Amino acid sequence: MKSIYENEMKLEFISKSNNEAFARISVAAFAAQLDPTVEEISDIKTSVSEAVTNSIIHGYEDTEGIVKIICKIIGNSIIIEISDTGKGIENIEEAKKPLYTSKPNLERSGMGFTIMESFMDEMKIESILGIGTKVTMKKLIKKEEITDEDISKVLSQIGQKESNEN
Amino acid sequence: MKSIYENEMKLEFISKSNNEAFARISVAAFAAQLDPTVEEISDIKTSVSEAVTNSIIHGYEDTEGIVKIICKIIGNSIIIEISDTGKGIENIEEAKKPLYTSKPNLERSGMGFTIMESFMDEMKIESILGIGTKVTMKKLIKKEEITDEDISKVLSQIGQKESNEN
Amino acid sequence: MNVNYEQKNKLLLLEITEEIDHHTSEKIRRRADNEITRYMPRKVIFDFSNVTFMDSAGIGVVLGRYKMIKMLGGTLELKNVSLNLKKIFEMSGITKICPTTIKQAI
Amino acid sequence: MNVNYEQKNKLLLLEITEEIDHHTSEKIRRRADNEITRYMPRKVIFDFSNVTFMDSAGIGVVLGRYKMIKMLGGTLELKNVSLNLKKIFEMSGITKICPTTIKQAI
Ligand SMILES: Nc1ncnc2c1ncn2[C@@H]1O[C@H](COP(=O)(O)OP(=O)(O)O)[C@@H](O)[C@H]1O
Ligand SMILES: Nc1ncnc2c1ncn2[C@@H]1O[C@H](COP(=O)(O)OP(=O)(O)O)[C@@H](O)[C@H]1O
Repeated sequence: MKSIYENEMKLEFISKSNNEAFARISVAAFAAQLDPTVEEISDIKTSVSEAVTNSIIHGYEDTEGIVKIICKIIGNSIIIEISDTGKGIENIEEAKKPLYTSKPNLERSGMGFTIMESFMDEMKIESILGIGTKVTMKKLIKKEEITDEDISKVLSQIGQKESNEN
Repeated sequence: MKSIYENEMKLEFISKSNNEAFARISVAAFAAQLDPTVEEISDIKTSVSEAVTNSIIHGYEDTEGIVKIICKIIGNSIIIEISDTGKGIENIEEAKKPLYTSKPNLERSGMGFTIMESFMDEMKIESILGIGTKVTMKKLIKKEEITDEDISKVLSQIGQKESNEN
Repeated sequence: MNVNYEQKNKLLLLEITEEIDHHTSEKIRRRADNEITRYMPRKVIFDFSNVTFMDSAGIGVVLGRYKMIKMLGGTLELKNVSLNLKKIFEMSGITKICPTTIKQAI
Repeated sequence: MNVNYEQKNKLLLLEITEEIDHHTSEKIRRRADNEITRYMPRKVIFDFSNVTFMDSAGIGVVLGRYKMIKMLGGTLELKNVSLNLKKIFEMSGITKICPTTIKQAI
Protein backbone atom coordinates (compact mmCIF):
# COMPACT_ATOMS: atom_id res chain seq x y z
CA MET A 1 0.00 0.00 0.00
CA LYS A 2 1.23 3.44 -0.90
CA SER A 3 0.64 6.06 1.76
CA ILE A 4 -1.26 9.14 0.69
CA TYR A 5 0.74 11.32 3.05
CA GLU A 6 3.67 13.56 2.24
CA ASN A 7 4.19 15.98 5.03
CA GLU A 8 6.82 18.06 6.83
CA MET A 9 7.27 20.03 10.03
CA LYS A 10 10.01 21.95 11.79
CA LEU A 11 10.30 22.55 15.52
CA GLU A 12 12.76 24.76 17.40
CA PHE A 13 13.03 25.28 21.12
CA ILE A 14 15.38 26.44 23.87
CA SER A 15 17.72 23.78 25.29
CA LYS A 16 15.90 23.46 28.60
CA SER A 17 15.37 20.05 30.09
CA ASN A 18 11.67 20.69 30.64
CA ASN A 19 11.28 20.72 26.85
CA GLU A 20 12.25 17.05 26.55
CA ALA A 21 8.69 15.81 27.13
CA PHE A 22 7.16 18.45 24.85
CA ALA A 23 9.58 17.56 22.02
CA ARG A 24 8.88 13.84 22.04
CA ILE A 25 5.11 14.34 22.30
CA SER A 26 5.16 16.74 19.31
CA VAL A 27 7.07 14.29 17.12
CA ALA A 28 4.79 11.45 18.22
CA ALA A 29 1.70 13.52 17.35
CA PHE A 30 3.15 14.24 13.92
CA ALA A 31 4.00 10.56 13.40
CA ALA A 32 0.42 9.62 14.33
CA GLN A 33 -0.77 10.26 10.76
CA LEU A 34 1.04 7.04 9.76
CA ASP A 35 -1.08 5.16 12.30
CA PRO A 36 1.81 3.56 14.20
CA THR A 37 1.28 0.89 16.85
CA VAL A 38 1.66 1.75 20.53
CA GLU A 39 5.12 0.15 20.43
CA GLU A 40 6.22 2.09 17.35
CA ILE A 41 5.12 5.36 18.98
CA SER A 42 7.01 4.42 22.13
CA ASP A 43 10.17 3.66 20.12
CA ILE A 44 9.93 7.05 18.40
CA LYS A 45 9.33 8.93 21.66
CA THR A 46 12.29 7.24 23.35
CA SER A 47 14.67 7.89 20.44
CA VAL A 48 13.63 11.55 20.20
CA SER A 49 14.07 11.93 23.93
CA GLU A 50 17.61 10.49 23.70
CA ALA A 51 18.71 12.82 20.90
CA VAL A 52 17.10 15.93 22.42
CA THR A 53 18.64 15.19 25.82
CA ASN A 54 22.04 14.76 24.18
CA SER A 55 21.79 18.17 22.52
CA ILE A 56 20.84 19.75 25.83
CA ILE A 57 23.42 18.12 28.12
CA HIS A 58 26.30 17.27 25.79
CA GLY A 59 25.87 19.78 22.96
CA TYR A 60 25.10 22.89 24.97
CA GLU A 61 26.28 21.70 28.41
CA ASP A 62 25.22 24.45 30.78
CA THR A 63 24.76 27.16 28.17
CA GLU A 64 21.51 28.01 26.40
CA GLY A 65 21.05 27.18 22.72
CA ILE A 66 18.41 26.14 20.21
CA VAL A 67 17.51 22.52 19.50
CA LYS A 68 15.99 22.00 16.06
CA ILE A 69 13.85 19.09 14.89
CA ILE A 70 12.78 18.47 11.29
CA CYS A 71 10.30 15.66 10.56
CA LYS A 72 9.30 14.39 7.17
CA ILE A 73 6.76 11.79 6.15
CA ILE A 74 7.77 9.99 2.98
CA GLY A 75 5.60 7.07 2.01
CA ASN A 76 5.14 5.01 5.16
CA SER A 77 8.36 6.29 6.76
CA ILE A 78 9.08 9.09 9.17
CA ILE A 79 12.47 10.80 8.99
CA ILE A 80 13.50 12.75 12.08
CA GLU A 81 16.47 15.11 12.11
CA ILE A 82 17.56 16.53 15.49
CA SER A 83 20.34 19.09 15.54
CA ASP A 84 22.16 21.54 17.75
CA THR A 85 24.90 24.11 17.25
CA GLY A 86 26.74 23.01 20.35
CA LYS A 87 30.23 21.67 20.99
CA GLY A 88 30.14 18.72 18.61
CA ILE A 89 31.50 15.18 18.94
CA GLU A 90 35.22 14.49 18.57
CA ASN A 91 35.04 10.76 17.90
CA ILE A 92 31.70 9.55 16.53
CA GLU A 93 32.68 5.88 16.47
CA GLU A 94 33.59 5.98 20.15
CA ALA A 95 30.42 7.95 21.00
CA LYS A 96 28.26 5.27 19.38
CA LYS A 97 29.70 2.45 21.48
CA PRO A 98 27.31 0.99 24.06
CA LEU A 99 28.16 2.24 27.57
CA TYR A 100 30.46 5.00 26.33
CA THR A 101 29.62 8.28 28.01
CA SER A 102 31.62 11.45 28.59
CA LYS A 103 29.41 12.29 31.59
CA PRO A 104 29.42 9.31 33.98
CA ASN A 105 29.24 11.81 36.86
CA LEU A 106 25.69 12.71 35.72
CA GLU A 107 24.82 8.99 35.85
CA ARG A 108 24.55 8.91 32.06
CA SER A 109 24.55 5.31 30.91
CA GLY A 110 26.11 5.70 27.48
CA MET A 111 23.16 3.84 25.97
CA GLY A 112 21.53 6.76 24.09
CA PHE A 113 22.91 6.07 20.60
CA THR A 114 22.55 2.31 21.10
CA ILE A 115 18.84 2.78 21.88
CA MET A 116 18.30 5.08 18.88
CA GLU A 117 20.03 2.58 16.61
CA SER A 118 18.00 -0.34 17.84
CA PHE A 119 14.59 1.38 18.11
CA MET A 120 14.75 3.10 14.71
CA ASP A 121 15.41 1.52 11.30
CA GLU A 122 18.26 3.87 10.41
CA MET A 123 20.42 6.30 12.34
CA LYS A 124 23.16 8.63 11.14
CA ILE A 125 25.32 11.03 13.17
CA GLU A 126 27.00 14.06 11.63
CA SER A 127 29.11 16.29 13.84
CA ILE A 128 31.81 18.93 13.59
CA LEU A 129 33.74 20.02 16.68
CA GLY A 130 32.75 23.52 17.71
CA ILE A 131 30.00 23.68 15.08
CA GLY A 132 27.36 21.21 16.18
CA THR A 133 25.73 17.81 15.84
CA LYS A 134 22.90 16.42 13.71
CA VAL A 135 21.29 13.03 14.27
CA THR A 136 19.03 11.69 11.49
CA MET A 137 16.75 8.75 12.18
CA LYS A 138 14.26 6.91 10.02
CA LYS A 139 11.48 4.53 10.93
CA LEU A 140 9.22 2.60 8.62
CA ILE A 141 5.70 2.23 9.94
CA LYS A 142 4.38 -1.10 8.78
CA LYS A 143 0.72 -0.53 8.22
CA GLU A 144 -1.87 -1.85 5.84
CA GLU A 145 -4.62 0.71 5.89
CA ILE A 146 -5.13 3.98 7.69
CA THR A 147 -8.42 5.49 8.84
CA ASP A 148 -9.10 8.71 10.71
CA GLU A 149 -10.50 6.64 13.56
CA ASP A 150 -7.24 4.71 13.83
CA ILE A 151 -5.38 8.00 13.94
CA SER A 152 -7.70 9.44 16.60
CA LYS A 153 -6.97 6.36 18.71
CA VAL A 154 -3.21 6.80 18.33
CA LEU A 155 -3.45 10.51 19.15
CA SER A 156 -5.38 9.60 22.26
CA GLN A 157 -2.52 7.39 23.45
CA ILE A 158 0.21 9.95 23.06
CA GLY A 159 1.37 11.17 26.41
CA GLN A 160 -1.16 8.97 28.10
CA LYS A 161 -0.47 6.98 31.22
CA GLU A 162 -1.01 3.27 30.76
CA SER A 163 -2.99 3.08 33.96
CA ASN A 164 -5.09 5.92 35.27
CA GLU A 165 -4.29 7.67 38.52
CA ASN A 166 -7.34 9.99 38.11
CA MET B 1 3.88 32.87 43.17
CA LYS B 2 6.38 33.71 40.49
CA SER B 3 6.84 30.99 37.91
CA ILE B 4 10.38 29.75 37.41
CA TYR B 5 9.74 29.12 33.72
CA GLU B 6 10.77 31.31 30.82
CA ASN B 7 10.63 29.33 27.65
CA GLU B 8 10.05 29.57 23.92
CA MET B 9 9.38 27.33 20.92
CA LYS B 10 8.69 27.71 17.23
CA LEU B 11 6.78 25.29 15.04
CA GLU B 12 6.33 25.33 11.27
CA PHE B 13 4.36 22.90 9.12
CA ILE B 14 2.67 22.49 5.76
CA SER B 15 -0.93 23.73 5.53
CA LYS B 16 -2.48 20.27 5.41
CA SER B 17 -5.61 19.58 7.39
CA ASN B 18 -4.14 16.45 8.93
CA ASN B 19 -1.68 18.71 10.79
CA GLU B 20 -4.48 20.34 12.80
CA ALA B 21 -4.39 17.66 15.52
CA PHE B 22 -0.58 17.59 15.64
CA ALA B 23 -0.41 21.40 16.01
CA ARG B 24 -2.82 21.63 18.94
CA ILE B 25 -1.22 18.66 20.74
CA SER B 26 2.24 20.23 20.40
CA VAL B 27 1.11 23.55 21.84
CA ALA B 28 -0.73 21.76 24.64
CA ALA B 29 2.41 19.73 25.47
CA PHE B 30 4.43 22.95 25.60
CA ALA B 31 1.81 24.64 27.81
CA ALA B 32 1.90 21.65 30.18
CA GLN B 33 4.94 23.08 32.00
CA LEU B 34 2.59 25.69 33.52
CA ASP B 35 0.51 22.84 34.96
CA PRO B 36 -2.84 23.95 33.49
CA THR B 37 -6.13 22.32 34.46
CA VAL B 38 -7.87 19.95 32.05
CA GLU B 39 -10.22 22.79 31.13
CA GLU B 40 -7.40 25.26 30.48
CA ILE B 41 -5.65 22.71 28.22
CA SER B 42 -8.89 22.13 26.36
CA ASP B 43 -9.39 25.89 25.85
CA ILE B 44 -5.86 26.20 24.45
CA LYS B 45 -6.25 23.20 22.14
CA THR B 46 -9.55 24.49 20.78
CA SER B 47 -8.21 28.01 20.18
CA VAL B 48 -5.08 26.71 18.43
CA SER B 49 -7.22 24.43 16.29
CA GLU B 50 -9.40 27.39 15.24
CA ALA B 51 -6.47 29.59 14.22
CA VAL B 52 -4.58 26.80 12.44
CA THR B 53 -7.70 25.74 10.54
CA ASN B 54 -8.28 29.36 9.51
CA SER B 55 -4.77 29.62 8.08
CA ILE B 56 -5.28 26.39 6.15
CA ILE B 57 -8.75 27.01 4.71
CA HIS B 58 -9.02 30.81 4.57
CA GLY B 59 -5.37 31.89 4.36
CA TYR B 60 -4.09 29.36 1.86
CA GLU B 61 -7.43 28.15 0.48
CA ASP B 62 -6.52 25.23 -1.78
CA THR B 63 -2.84 26.12 -2.19
CA GLU B 64 0.02 24.83 -0.06
CA GLY B 65 1.80 27.14 2.36
CA ILE B 66 3.54 27.19 5.74
CA VAL B 67 1.73 27.74 9.02
CA LYS B 68 3.96 29.09 11.78
CA ILE B 69 3.39 28.94 15.52
CA ILE B 70 5.50 30.71 18.13
CA CYS B 71 4.85 30.01 21.82
CA LYS B 72 6.34 31.84 24.75
CA ILE B 73 6.04 31.24 28.44
CA ILE B 74 6.29 34.44 30.42
CA GLY B 75 5.59 34.13 34.11
CA ASN B 76 2.39 32.12 34.41
CA SER B 77 1.17 33.06 30.94
CA ILE B 78 1.45 31.41 27.58
CA ILE B 79 1.54 33.58 24.48
CA ILE B 80 0.68 31.84 21.21
CA GLU B 81 1.26 33.46 17.83
CA ILE B 82 -0.16 31.66 14.77
CA SER B 83 0.60 33.11 11.34
CA ASP B 84 0.37 32.43 7.64
CA THR B 85 1.50 34.21 4.50
CA GLY B 86 -1.84 33.64 2.81
CA LYS B 87 -4.44 35.94 1.32
CA GLY B 88 -5.09 38.09 4.41
CA ILE B 89 -8.30 39.54 5.84
CA GLU B 90 -9.95 42.57 4.25
CA ASN B 91 -12.13 43.64 7.15
CA ILE B 92 -10.94 42.43 10.55
CA GLU B 93 -13.89 43.93 12.46
CA GLU B 94 -16.35 42.05 10.26
CA ALA B 95 -14.30 38.82 10.46
CA LYS B 96 -14.43 38.92 14.27
CA LYS B 97 -18.23 39.13 14.39
CA PRO B 98 -19.93 35.96 15.69
CA LEU B 99 -21.47 33.95 12.82
CA TYR B 100 -19.59 35.87 10.11
CA THR B 101 -17.97 33.48 7.67
CA SER B 102 -16.80 33.89 4.10
CA LYS B 103 -17.19 30.13 3.55
CA PRO B 104 -20.75 29.13 4.54
CA ASN B 105 -20.63 26.56 1.72
CA LEU B 106 -18.01 24.61 3.73
CA GLU B 107 -20.42 24.64 6.71
CA ARG B 108 -18.09 27.00 8.54
CA SER B 109 -19.96 28.50 11.46
CA GLY B 110 -18.21 31.86 11.75
CA MET B 111 -17.53 31.15 15.44
CA GLY B 112 -13.73 30.68 15.25
CA PHE B 113 -12.63 34.14 16.39
CA THR B 114 -15.46 34.29 18.93
CA ILE B 115 -14.24 31.04 20.49
CA MET B 116 -10.61 32.22 20.56
CA GLU B 117 -11.66 35.49 22.20
CA SER B 118 -13.74 33.79 24.84
CA PHE B 119 -11.42 30.84 25.61
CA MET B 120 -8.22 32.88 25.84
CA ASP B 121 -7.54 35.98 27.97
CA GLU B 122 -6.38 38.14 25.07
CA MET B 123 -6.60 37.86 21.30
CA LYS B 124 -5.24 40.17 18.62
CA ILE B 125 -5.54 39.86 14.83
CA GLU B 126 -3.07 41.49 12.44
CA SER B 127 -3.58 41.04 8.72
CA ILE B 128 -2.55 42.60 5.44
CA LEU B 129 -4.34 41.68 2.21
CA GLY B 130 -2.11 39.56 0.01
CA ILE B 131 0.61 39.36 2.68
CA GLY B 132 -0.84 37.23 5.45
CA THR B 133 -2.45 36.99 8.85
CA LYS B 134 -1.14 36.71 12.41
CA VAL B 135 -3.28 35.86 15.41
CA THR B 136 -1.75 36.39 18.86
CA MET B 137 -3.41 34.88 21.91
CA LYS B 138 -2.51 34.93 25.58
CA LYS B 139 -3.74 32.82 28.44
CA LEU B 140 -2.89 33.18 32.10
CA ILE B 141 -2.65 29.85 33.89
CA LYS B 142 -3.81 30.38 37.43
CA LYS B 143 -1.72 28.04 39.48
CA GLU B 144 -0.30 28.06 42.97
CA GLU B 145 2.51 25.56 42.87
CA ILE B 146 3.93 23.33 40.19
CA THR B 147 5.51 19.91 40.68
CA ASP B 148 6.94 17.53 38.10
CA GLU B 149 4.27 15.03 39.10
CA ASP B 150 1.53 17.55 38.32
CA ILE B 151 3.13 18.15 34.94
CA SER B 152 3.40 14.42 34.22
CA LYS B 153 -0.32 14.16 34.94
CA VAL B 154 -1.15 16.98 32.55
CA LEU B 155 1.09 15.49 29.85
CA SER B 156 -0.74 12.22 30.28
CA GLN B 157 -4.07 13.92 29.54
CA ILE B 158 -2.99 15.58 26.34
CA GLY B 159 -4.54 13.89 23.39
CA GLN B 160 -6.19 11.41 25.68
CA LYS B 161 -9.74 10.21 25.26
CA GLU B 162 -11.91 11.03 28.24
CA SER B 163 -13.36 7.54 28.28
CA ASN B 164 -11.65 4.40 27.13
CA GLU B 165 -13.06 2.48 24.24
CA ASN B 166 -11.42 -0.84 25.05
CA MET C 1 -18.75 6.37 13.66
CA ASN C 2 -20.94 3.66 15.13
CA VAL C 3 -24.44 3.51 13.65
CA ASN C 4 -27.53 1.95 15.19
CA TYR C 5 -31.06 2.14 13.80
CA GLU C 6 -34.18 1.19 15.78
CA GLN C 7 -36.89 0.43 13.25
CA LYS C 8 -39.70 0.46 15.83
CA ASN C 9 -39.09 4.04 16.97
CA LYS C 10 -37.54 5.17 13.70
CA LEU C 11 -34.59 6.25 15.83
CA LEU C 12 -31.10 6.64 14.35
CA LEU C 13 -28.22 6.64 16.82
CA LEU C 14 -24.93 8.03 15.50
CA GLU C 15 -22.05 7.61 17.90
CA ILE C 16 -19.07 9.74 16.89
CA THR C 17 -15.75 8.07 17.66
CA GLU C 18 -13.32 10.67 16.32
CA GLU C 19 -11.99 14.02 17.41
CA ILE C 20 -14.07 16.63 15.55
CA ASP C 21 -12.11 19.27 13.66
CA HIS C 22 -12.03 20.61 10.12
CA HIS C 23 -9.96 17.61 8.99
CA THR C 24 -12.33 14.94 10.30
CA SER C 25 -15.62 16.81 9.86
CA GLU C 26 -15.95 16.21 6.13
CA LYS C 27 -16.03 12.45 6.65
CA ILE C 28 -18.35 12.61 9.66
CA ARG C 29 -20.77 14.81 7.71
CA ARG C 30 -20.78 12.53 4.66
CA ARG C 31 -21.32 9.41 6.73
CA ALA C 32 -24.12 11.02 8.77
CA ASP C 33 -25.89 12.28 5.66
CA ASN C 34 -25.73 8.84 4.09
CA GLU C 35 -27.30 7.19 7.12
CA ILE C 36 -30.00 9.85 7.48
CA THR C 37 -31.10 9.68 3.85
CA ARG C 38 -30.97 5.89 4.01
CA TYR C 39 -33.23 5.45 7.06
CA MET C 40 -35.30 8.64 6.98
CA PRO C 41 -35.52 8.48 10.80
CA ARG C 42 -38.07 10.33 12.95
CA LYS C 43 -35.37 11.11 15.48
CA VAL C 44 -31.58 11.30 15.25
CA ILE C 45 -29.32 11.17 18.31
CA PHE C 46 -25.67 12.16 18.11
CA ASP C 47 -23.75 10.46 20.92
CA PHE C 48 -20.58 12.36 21.90
CA SER C 49 -19.34 10.11 24.71
CA ASN C 50 -16.19 9.19 22.77
CA VAL C 51 -15.47 12.68 21.47
CA THR C 52 -12.49 14.04 23.40
CA PHE C 53 -11.91 17.08 21.24
CA MET C 54 -14.15 19.36 19.22
CA ASP C 55 -13.66 22.82 17.77
CA SER C 56 -16.09 25.01 15.80
CA ALA C 57 -16.13 22.46 12.97
CA GLY C 58 -18.51 20.54 15.24
CA ILE C 59 -20.97 23.43 15.13
CA GLY C 60 -21.10 23.20 11.35
CA VAL C 61 -21.59 19.43 11.47
CA VAL C 62 -24.48 19.66 13.95
CA LEU C 63 -26.21 22.69 12.39
CA GLY C 64 -25.98 21.22 8.89
CA ARG C 65 -27.54 17.91 10.05
CA TYR C 66 -30.15 19.80 12.11
CA LYS C 67 -31.39 21.65 9.04
CA MET C 68 -31.51 18.50 6.94
CA ILE C 69 -33.31 16.43 9.58
CA LYS C 70 -35.82 19.21 10.21
CA MET C 71 -36.56 19.43 6.50
CA LEU C 72 -37.28 15.71 6.51
CA GLY C 73 -39.66 16.17 9.44
CA GLY C 74 -37.44 14.66 12.15
CA THR C 75 -35.76 15.90 15.33
CA LEU C 76 -32.14 15.94 16.50
CA GLU C 77 -30.80 15.35 20.01
CA LEU C 78 -27.27 15.58 21.40
CA LYS C 79 -26.25 13.06 24.05
CA ASN C 80 -23.27 12.60 26.39
CA VAL C 81 -21.78 15.99 25.68
CA SER C 82 -18.71 16.78 27.83
CA LEU C 83 -18.41 20.15 29.54
CA ASN C 84 -15.80 21.34 27.04
CA LEU C 85 -18.09 20.53 24.12
CA LYS C 86 -21.09 22.05 25.90
CA LYS C 87 -19.32 25.42 26.11
CA ILE C 88 -18.99 25.41 22.33
CA PHE C 89 -22.56 24.25 21.64
CA GLU C 90 -23.90 26.88 24.01
CA MET C 91 -21.95 29.71 22.38
CA SER C 92 -23.39 28.82 19.01
CA GLY C 93 -26.99 28.60 20.26
CA ILE C 94 -27.28 24.90 19.36
CA THR C 95 -28.36 23.94 22.87
CA LYS C 96 -31.42 26.17 22.36
CA ILE C 97 -32.62 24.24 19.33
CA CYS C 98 -31.46 20.68 20.13
CA PRO C 99 -32.15 18.91 23.43
CA THR C 100 -28.69 18.29 24.90
CA THR C 101 -27.67 15.98 27.73
CA ILE C 102 -24.36 16.14 29.56
CA LYS C 103 -21.94 13.30 29.97
CA GLN C 104 -21.81 11.87 33.48
CA ALA C 105 -18.44 11.86 35.19
CA ILE C 106 -17.16 8.30 35.45
CA MET D 1 7.05 9.15 44.16
CA ASN D 2 5.05 7.16 46.68
CA VAL D 3 7.11 5.70 49.51
CA ASN D 4 6.21 2.78 51.75
CA TYR D 5 8.48 1.18 54.36
CA GLU D 6 7.77 -2.18 56.01
CA GLN D 7 9.73 -2.23 59.24
CA LYS D 8 9.24 -5.98 59.78
CA ASN D 9 10.88 -7.06 56.52
CA LYS D 10 13.08 -3.98 56.22
CA LEU D 11 11.48 -3.54 52.83
CA LEU D 12 11.36 -0.15 51.11
CA LEU D 13 8.81 0.23 48.31
CA LEU D 14 9.38 3.18 45.97
CA GLU D 15 6.58 3.70 43.48
CA ILE D 16 7.63 6.07 40.70
CA THR D 17 4.75 8.23 39.48
CA GLU D 18 6.50 10.33 36.86
CA GLU D 19 7.75 9.88 33.32
CA ILE D 20 11.48 9.13 33.63
CA ASP D 21 13.77 11.28 31.47
CA HIS D 22 16.82 13.45 32.07
CA HIS D 23 14.60 16.28 33.32
CA THR D 24 12.78 14.26 35.98
CA SER D 25 15.59 11.84 36.89
CA GLU D 26 17.52 14.25 39.11
CA LYS D 27 14.56 14.58 41.46
CA ILE D 28 13.73 10.87 41.45
CA ARG D 29 17.36 10.04 42.25
CA ARG D 30 17.57 12.55 45.10
CA ARG D 31 14.32 11.37 46.65
CA ALA D 32 15.25 7.69 46.36
CA ASP D 33 18.68 8.28 47.92
CA ASN D 34 17.09 10.15 50.82
CA GLU D 35 14.68 7.32 51.57
CA ILE D 36 17.36 4.64 51.23
CA THR D 37 19.82 6.34 53.57
CA ARG D 38 16.99 7.08 56.00
CA TYR D 39 15.65 3.52 56.33
CA MET D 40 18.73 1.43 55.45
CA PRO D 41 16.42 -1.27 54.03
CA ARG D 42 17.37 -4.88 53.38
CA LYS D 43 15.43 -4.84 50.15
CA VAL D 44 14.30 -2.03 47.86
CA ILE D 45 11.55 -2.46 45.27
CA PHE D 46 11.03 0.07 42.50
CA ASP D 47 7.43 -0.12 41.28
CA PHE D 48 7.03 1.10 37.69
CA SER D 49 3.29 0.51 37.25
CA ASN D 50 2.65 4.23 36.80
CA VAL D 51 5.63 4.95 34.58
CA THR D 52 4.35 5.49 31.03
CA PHE D 53 7.60 6.74 29.57
CA MET D 54 11.26 6.07 30.26
CA ASP D 55 14.42 6.69 28.25
CA SER D 56 18.05 5.85 29.08
CA ALA D 57 17.95 8.24 32.04
CA GLY D 58 16.08 5.40 33.78
CA ILE D 59 19.11 3.15 33.36
CA GLY D 60 21.26 5.65 35.23
CA VAL D 61 18.69 5.98 38.01
CA VAL D 62 18.42 2.21 38.52
CA LEU D 63 22.14 1.43 38.19
CA GLY D 64 23.11 4.24 40.56
CA ARG D 65 20.64 3.02 43.20
CA TYR D 66 21.71 -0.60 42.62
CA LYS D 67 25.33 0.23 43.45
CA MET D 68 24.38 2.18 46.54
CA ILE D 69 21.99 -0.46 47.88
CA LYS D 70 24.52 -3.23 47.25
CA MET D 71 27.16 -1.30 49.13
CA LEU D 72 24.75 -1.05 52.07
CA GLY D 73 24.23 -4.83 51.92
CA GLY D 74 20.73 -4.78 50.44
CA THR D 75 19.07 -5.97 47.23
CA LEU D 76 17.06 -4.21 44.52
CA GLU D 77 14.04 -5.49 42.61
CA LEU D 78 12.07 -3.96 39.75
CA LYS D 79 8.31 -4.52 39.67
CA ASN D 80 5.49 -3.90 37.19
CA VAL D 81 7.78 -3.04 34.31
CA SER D 82 5.92 -2.48 31.01
CA LEU D 83 7.18 -4.11 27.82
CA ASN D 84 8.56 -0.79 26.55
CA LEU D 85 10.58 -0.30 29.72
CA LYS D 86 11.70 -3.93 29.72
CA LYS D 87 13.32 -3.48 26.29
CA ILE D 88 15.47 -0.70 27.73
CA PHE D 89 16.35 -2.53 30.96
CA GLU D 90 17.32 -5.61 28.95
CA MET D 91 19.57 -3.70 26.59
CA SER D 92 21.51 -2.27 29.50
CA GLY D 93 21.90 -5.63 31.27
CA ILE D 94 19.94 -4.48 34.32
CA THR D 95 17.53 -7.43 34.10
CA LYS D 96 20.54 -9.70 34.65
CA ILE D 97 21.44 -8.14 38.00
CA CYS D 98 18.00 -7.11 39.36
CA PRO D 99 15.01 -9.49 39.53
CA THR D 100 12.40 -7.88 37.25
CA THR D 101 8.70 -8.62 36.97
CA ILE D 102 6.48 -7.52 34.09
CA LYS D 103 3.33 -5.51 34.38
CA GLN D 104 0.15 -7.48 33.76
CA ALA D 105 -2.10 -6.21 31.03
CA ILE D 106 -5.23 -4.71 32.60
N1 LIG E 1 24.53 16.42 20.60
C1 LIG E 1 25.76 16.07 21.10
N2 LIG E 1 26.74 16.99 21.22
C2 LIG E 1 27.95 16.66 21.72
N3 LIG E 1 28.28 15.42 22.15
C3 LIG E 1 27.34 14.45 22.07
C4 LIG E 1 26.05 14.72 21.53
N4 LIG E 1 25.35 13.56 21.56
C5 LIG E 1 26.16 12.63 22.07
N5 LIG E 1 27.38 13.13 22.37
C6 LIG E 1 28.54 12.40 22.93
O1 LIG E 1 28.33 11.01 22.70
C7 LIG E 1 28.37 10.30 23.94
C8 LIG E 1 27.45 9.10 23.88
O2 LIG E 1 26.09 9.49 23.80
P1 LIG E 1 24.94 8.51 24.28
O3 LIG E 1 25.14 7.17 23.66
O4 LIG E 1 23.62 9.17 24.03
O5 LIG E 1 25.18 8.33 25.85
P2 LIG E 1 24.97 9.33 27.09
O6 LIG E 1 24.08 10.46 26.68
O7 LIG E 1 24.39 8.48 28.13
O8 LIG E 1 26.35 9.83 27.44
C9 LIG E 1 28.00 11.32 24.98
O9 LIG E 1 28.47 10.95 26.26
C10 LIG E 1 28.68 12.57 24.44
O10 LIG E 1 30.06 12.59 24.75
N1 LIG F 1 -5.84 33.21 8.44
C1 LIG F 1 -6.84 33.81 7.72
N2 LIG F 1 -6.62 34.23 6.45
C2 LIG F 1 -7.59 34.81 5.73
N3 LIG F 1 -8.86 35.01 6.19
C3 LIG F 1 -9.16 34.62 7.45
C4 LIG F 1 -8.18 33.99 8.28
N4 LIG F 1 -8.75 33.71 9.47
C5 LIG F 1 -10.02 34.14 9.37
N5 LIG F 1 -10.29 34.69 8.18
C6 LIG F 1 -11.59 35.30 7.75
O1 LIG F 1 -12.37 35.58 8.91
C7 LIG F 1 -13.63 34.91 8.84
C8 LIG F 1 -14.11 34.54 10.21
O2 LIG F 1 -13.28 33.56 10.80
P1 LIG F 1 -13.85 32.62 11.95
O3 LIG F 1 -14.49 33.45 13.00
O4 LIG F 1 -12.75 31.72 12.40
O5 LIG F 1 -15.01 31.77 11.25
P2 LIG F 1 -14.96 30.60 10.16
O6 LIG F 1 -13.58 29.99 10.13
O7 LIG F 1 -15.98 29.64 10.66
O8 LIG F 1 -15.32 31.22 8.85
C9 LIG F 1 -13.39 33.74 7.92
O9 LIG F 1 -14.59 33.29 7.32
C10 LIG F 1 -12.42 34.34 6.89
O10 LIG F 1 -13.09 35.11 5.94
